[in-house]
Amino acid sequence: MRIGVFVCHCGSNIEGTVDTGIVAKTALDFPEVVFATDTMYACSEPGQDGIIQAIKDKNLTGVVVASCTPRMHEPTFRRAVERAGLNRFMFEMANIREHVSWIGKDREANTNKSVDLVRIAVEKLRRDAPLIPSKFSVNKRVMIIGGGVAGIQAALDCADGGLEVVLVERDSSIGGKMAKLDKTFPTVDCSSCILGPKMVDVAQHPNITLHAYSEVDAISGYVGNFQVQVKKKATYVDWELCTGCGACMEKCPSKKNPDVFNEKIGPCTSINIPFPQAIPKKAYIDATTCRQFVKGKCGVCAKVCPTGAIRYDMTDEIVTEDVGAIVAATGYDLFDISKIAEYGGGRYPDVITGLQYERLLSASGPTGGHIKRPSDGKEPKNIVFIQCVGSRDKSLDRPYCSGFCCMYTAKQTILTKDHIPDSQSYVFYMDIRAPGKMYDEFTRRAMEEYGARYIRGRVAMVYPKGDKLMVRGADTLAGTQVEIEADLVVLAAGAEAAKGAPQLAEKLRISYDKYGFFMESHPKLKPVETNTAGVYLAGSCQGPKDIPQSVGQGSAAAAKVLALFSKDMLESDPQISRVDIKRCVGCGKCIMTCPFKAIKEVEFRGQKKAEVIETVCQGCGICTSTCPQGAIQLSHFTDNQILAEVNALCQS
Amino acid sequence: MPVLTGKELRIVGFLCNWCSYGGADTAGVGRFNQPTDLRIIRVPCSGRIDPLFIAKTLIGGADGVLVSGCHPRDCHYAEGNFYARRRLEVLKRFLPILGIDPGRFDYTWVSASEGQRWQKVVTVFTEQIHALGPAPRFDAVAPELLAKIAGAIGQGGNRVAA
Amino acid sequence: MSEAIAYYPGCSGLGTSKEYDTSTRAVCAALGLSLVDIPDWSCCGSTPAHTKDHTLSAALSARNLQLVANMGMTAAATPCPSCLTNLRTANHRIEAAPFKAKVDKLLDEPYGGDVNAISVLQALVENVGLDTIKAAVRTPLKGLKVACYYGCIMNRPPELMAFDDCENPMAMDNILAALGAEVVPFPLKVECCGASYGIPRPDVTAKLSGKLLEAAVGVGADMVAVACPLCQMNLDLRQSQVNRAMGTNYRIPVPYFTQLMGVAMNIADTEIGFGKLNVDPRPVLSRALSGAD
Amino acid sequence: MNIINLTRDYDEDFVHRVEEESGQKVSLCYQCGNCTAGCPYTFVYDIPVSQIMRLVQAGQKKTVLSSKSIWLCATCESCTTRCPNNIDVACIMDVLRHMARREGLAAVPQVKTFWDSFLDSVRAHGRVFELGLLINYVAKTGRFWTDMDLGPKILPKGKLAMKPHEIQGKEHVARIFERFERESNS
Amino acid sequence: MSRLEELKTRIREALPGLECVIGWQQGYDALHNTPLFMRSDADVDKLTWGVLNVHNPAVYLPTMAGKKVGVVVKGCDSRSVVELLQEKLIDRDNVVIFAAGCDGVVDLTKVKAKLAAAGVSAGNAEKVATDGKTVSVTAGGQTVAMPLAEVCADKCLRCQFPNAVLADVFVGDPAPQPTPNPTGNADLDALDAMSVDDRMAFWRYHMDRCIRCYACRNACPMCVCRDHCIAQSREPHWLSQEDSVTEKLMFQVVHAMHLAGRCTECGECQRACPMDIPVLALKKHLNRTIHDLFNYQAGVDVAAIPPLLQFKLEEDNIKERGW
Repeated sequence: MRIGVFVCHCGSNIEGTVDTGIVAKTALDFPEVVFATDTMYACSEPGQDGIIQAIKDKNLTGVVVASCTPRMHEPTFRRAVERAGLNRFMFEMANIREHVSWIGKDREANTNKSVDLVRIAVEKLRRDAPLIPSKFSVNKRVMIIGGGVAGIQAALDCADGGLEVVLVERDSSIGGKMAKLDKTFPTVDCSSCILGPKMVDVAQHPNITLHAYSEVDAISGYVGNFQVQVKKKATYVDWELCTGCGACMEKCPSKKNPDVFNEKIGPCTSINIPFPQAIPKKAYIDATTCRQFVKGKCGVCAKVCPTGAIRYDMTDEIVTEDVGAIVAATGYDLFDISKIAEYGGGRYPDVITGLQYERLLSASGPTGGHIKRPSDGKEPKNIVFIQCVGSRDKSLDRPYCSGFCCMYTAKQTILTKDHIPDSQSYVFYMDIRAPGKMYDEFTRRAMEEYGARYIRGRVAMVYPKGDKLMVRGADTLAGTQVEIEADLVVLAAGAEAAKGAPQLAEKLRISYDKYGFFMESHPKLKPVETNTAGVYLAGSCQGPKDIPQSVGQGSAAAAKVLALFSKDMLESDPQISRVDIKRCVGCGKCIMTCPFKAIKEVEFRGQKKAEVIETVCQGCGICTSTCPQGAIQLSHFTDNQILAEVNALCQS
Repeated sequence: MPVLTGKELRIVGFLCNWCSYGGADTAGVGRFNQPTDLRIIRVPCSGRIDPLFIAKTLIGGADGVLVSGCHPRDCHYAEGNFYARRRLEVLKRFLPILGIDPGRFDYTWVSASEGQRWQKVVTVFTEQIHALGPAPRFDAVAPELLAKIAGAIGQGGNRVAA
Repeated sequence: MSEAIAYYPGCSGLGTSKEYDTSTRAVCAALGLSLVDIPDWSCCGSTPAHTKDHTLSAALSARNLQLVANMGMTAAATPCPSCLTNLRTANHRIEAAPFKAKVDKLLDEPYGGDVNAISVLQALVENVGLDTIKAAVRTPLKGLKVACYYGCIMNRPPELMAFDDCENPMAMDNILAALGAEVVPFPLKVECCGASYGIPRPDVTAKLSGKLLEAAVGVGADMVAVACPLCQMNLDLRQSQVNRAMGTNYRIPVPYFTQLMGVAMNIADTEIGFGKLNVDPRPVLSRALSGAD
Repeated sequence: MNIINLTRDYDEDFVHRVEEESGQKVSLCYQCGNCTAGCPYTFVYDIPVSQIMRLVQAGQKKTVLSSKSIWLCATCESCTTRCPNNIDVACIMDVLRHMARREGLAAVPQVKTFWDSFLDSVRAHGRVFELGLLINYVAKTGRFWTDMDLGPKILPKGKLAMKPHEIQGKEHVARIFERFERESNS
Repeated sequence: MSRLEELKTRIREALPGLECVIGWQQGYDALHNTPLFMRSDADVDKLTWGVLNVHNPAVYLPTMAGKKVGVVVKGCDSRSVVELLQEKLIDRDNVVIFAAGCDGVVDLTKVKAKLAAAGVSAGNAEKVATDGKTVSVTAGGQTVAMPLAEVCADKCLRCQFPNAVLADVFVGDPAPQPTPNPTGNADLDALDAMSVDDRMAFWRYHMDRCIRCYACRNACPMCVCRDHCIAQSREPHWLSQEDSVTEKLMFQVVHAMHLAGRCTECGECQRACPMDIPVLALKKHLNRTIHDLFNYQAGVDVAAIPPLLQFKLEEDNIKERGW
């Protein structure tokens, strides 16, 4: 091998504390190094040209660049050596900036350390082999999991882009949390008026297949070629026949069930269409409350249904969908307010969540849009809003900010004043987080124009006194304890990962944080990608988000899918594990430990052997450190390469 | 020349690319000063780190080995650090029976955003290795010590330990 | 089924809360929970000790815990929440070896650290059980409306006390319900009564106890059941001070929950000791039990 | 109102000592005010507890240790129980009292006197002698009217012992106090 | 019928359906047994059972994978079979396990030391007799009686499984559960008692003596890499062929780490060592660690997942260091 070493000054970033000249000169003593130089900015156009020129002039077969972190410019330099005709994997970097020049000022020690880092890069490069990606075809269908506003947006954008879309929704209607909202901030426009048309578009779009009341059961395959098993839960209503007329709901004798769509502050029937704008507008039966199922007799709905759509014997059904990409848009759930016993949520009926309050405000809600408190139906006059209930609270293991509560609370104070002009809203807050466009102005308007009284401090306890709720809090700006006699207390319950999110993440083989939110590939530069190729994220499943952010992410994820599908064939990353079939004894330990199910057992001349599925392997190398005989080696990070680095450091 | 005599000790780090290597980068970007002894070998995942690499490094003459990966549950590859945690803990407990001070090896979790934590880890670990001093070497056991052990073993047959 | 547990009555049990002590002993005996006196126990130091120094406070508790260990027992029950807090805090703090060393330095005999301390309330709920209590009821307290007041430190902080819900404790409510009483939801179950400020700052105690009495009357309680000698003294003995300071005219009995258990279980009046309370519960009790209202 | 010069008046050692003696990290406090909101004694405090926490963060030793609040805290644990950052605020209040004692500060002297009288009683008898404690307190403070109104209510009940309950091991208890004094003076 | 006769009968019955049955026979003298591969009734006649059956016949099973074979096992040997089954290196349908209760086997090093102490040459032992408590060796016309407890293998002193944990054919009464004898752990106890520096000197001393013959590896029933052991390969190239203490020690570390969570402490590595190097101590130490960390013991449950091939999100016994 003929190796060239390029030591970058990075202006004075490196040269300031590393003698790059000495590093280059010393590198010439390393085995197979035939050329070494220092260079001002290796990543600049002249810098890259210099590398390309040297490859040609000196017949270099491998290149080491000592400069910044490979996490920054490895792709840049790989493209450069490729332009010079080398395989892009015949290249290594020594990180002498972030790991050397920027963390200490001792020039002698830094120079010395840089020499070592170049040495191990050279030793690794000497054992590099050209790697060539393989190509495979793509199934240009996409599955969106979750029919909230983020999923709806992703589905519509993909469908408009010409893709076949499969949308899977857990509930009987799409719409998600947004469908439950009355108005939206900071424009105070009607939530269902702006969401409704999008929902109808989903229903009518020729490219979209909607599986409502369905859940993802199992996922196999890899980018371009996933197989997803979708469980269509039994609705006990034949949706081909159901017209959504609602006759069954009128006659259903089981009327007192907690209405999940109304956040359990109103009743609903056992056979139900959750709300008038539901998509699909189809009825389903809740078998846990339906008399036909609980008592074994009733059958009223079957009698009244004009189309004869009721099917008490329906069972869950599994359908398999083949798709090339998946967008997870599973949203969030709310913190359980009863966990903060001092606020009395769950104990006192007039302590409710912000989302329950939305249902009280909504014209389609259980009170027809009149604010009536749950205990006695009276119109509340003094309403206390408490922020950060299950947010920014380490003691509850919820240290994060839920992001949107400040804004919706401001909105709710405004709506409260609109509904009940002689009402008074109080908001206990710690900080007001309103960094969006027109957001801060909106919160100011709540205070200045609508007279909401903001009190900076937390609430310690809420307790009933007569038919009032005593709210005892602090006004930290005044440095005092305060008490309010409230008629209704609205808690801004924090956002939590959706129930079942970790289980879905396991199926998708994507990471999730300790709270159950899905992990993006890079917090800044890859916000909707995951570390599993072909799986994308949109909306609050990644972390709490408001509507504009969720919609933006839905579109972003759709753009990623469209970009992925713009090619007919995909290239797989060749930095994957490979099995030396002679050495493999077929013990299957690699298969057991692979997190991606990327290794399968095959028969080779009557013997069991392991085989890597190229397109599934993500290149972690767990298999390589598991295999006792070293029969499976991760390309570009082989045992021999790491051993060479170890030996170089030990023997130097 | 690479290890500065009297100034530095030979400390080798194995860092996963996605979290800890990034954390070390973040520490650099933040100009968080660190001792210069550590040499970092980049691997894709802490799950890639065969504990034998660490044994090889320590037997080969390094004074300390530091492994760092993503925090549990944050692994880029979902599970690599969970396997690593078990294997590295087993190795750490194995070292003393070989005659290697277990303080010469540590493993930890540092995320890509935890530059300050990385600075602390490097500083504390380097101090710890300096406190232990240069590692004794198998190929340079003091003759007196060897004679003492050989004498003790010789008396009771080779298999009897002492 | 007879269970034995070491018994730490606390100093007030010999004086201002004698009736708590006698009723506790009688009720436990009747329920088969054998309370074994700790020979020569000493004061835990209560609040004054921990406000002076944590090592001193822990040493005063540790002496008693070691006495329990010397009895060959591993658990002690105390009726007094203040004693309980000190005993449990001592156990918690000596888990740190340097702190334990400092405590041992103060003691004649070092404390091994393996005696658990629980409240009599907890012992009744967990070691005896509601079913046994229910079965022992002879005179159900039917018609009696009781507000259960636990005091501030019976369940707080929850990590230390490790019993019941710290914001809405139910142990005493459940016992009184088992006795047949009507337990009214009392919102200020864990609010502080003014503690030991009755002597140095009677104004403070009057105000805080006043709030509690107001709330109890507000929810229609016939009486307030308590589990703490200091709470009892503040709400009962100092009721007149409250009335004077707040301009009120409360006259509501504040018995210990063990006294009410005694009534339901037909324990002798001498053991119940209603006569030792300031506001005698007996008139209210007989009115409620007779169904007249 | 005094202007605090945060560069010059920040007593780093004080912050450090509070953290060390309480085992709590005061920088965890983000000033939500929940402790003040729940504190039953806020109405008699000169400085609400959340501001005590703030002043500790700001290294304002003198203001904190000469406050009345630290002597009026009854350790009801409401603050500790509800702190969203799991800070043992009540323990910090305890530690501040310890420090104030060492500095010879007691902004509510009768509270300190009462507690001291209590401990004197324990030290003398091994257990608290309630009547003796009251008499001792009255003698020290001259507040002879203390609870005079309650005498007629309680004395006939036969609850208040006229003599202390001396325990056999009272010298053990006394030795705890003696050793404690020796240790804290060494 | 004695155990041995019953074993022979049952093996003869099964032999027609089997490629062979692996057991033991007398070797070049009365003291040394060797493995026996029974293919005919005449072979079966040679089978022995008793204190001299020191070998672990399970070591041969992976090489016969794919063929239907029988194997005669002691309790300890059976754990190796279980481990091989667990790792799917042999097929349950292809192995028939014959077993009987075991009273322990000798450690020939200890026997030879006893003979030497009695002034008897160990060469060409003429007769070995045992009654389960005493072993009497006749050599050079002299008979030396020695208590079995004093000459048995260390593993027998700490034996938990005198009877096979898995058997298709078990003959005779199960052997009684022995009481663990702490001297069976003397090797590890002694190492534990040493300083870290002394341990380094200890291994240095022994590695100086190691002749790198790989007998330890070849005797190990779990060393299934065989020709592909990373000690001798170029790809990957873990060890050089240099005869240095560090390379030799590194090999022992490789062997031990590759056995972590798999080693059943059959002791074959140490028994096979011509230099009497106490290499088993390393594996015992690892087993203790594995047990402490994961409450796991290899070779008792075919369905178990080895601890290093699985994990828990929150480990029970791994406390990470706070930085």
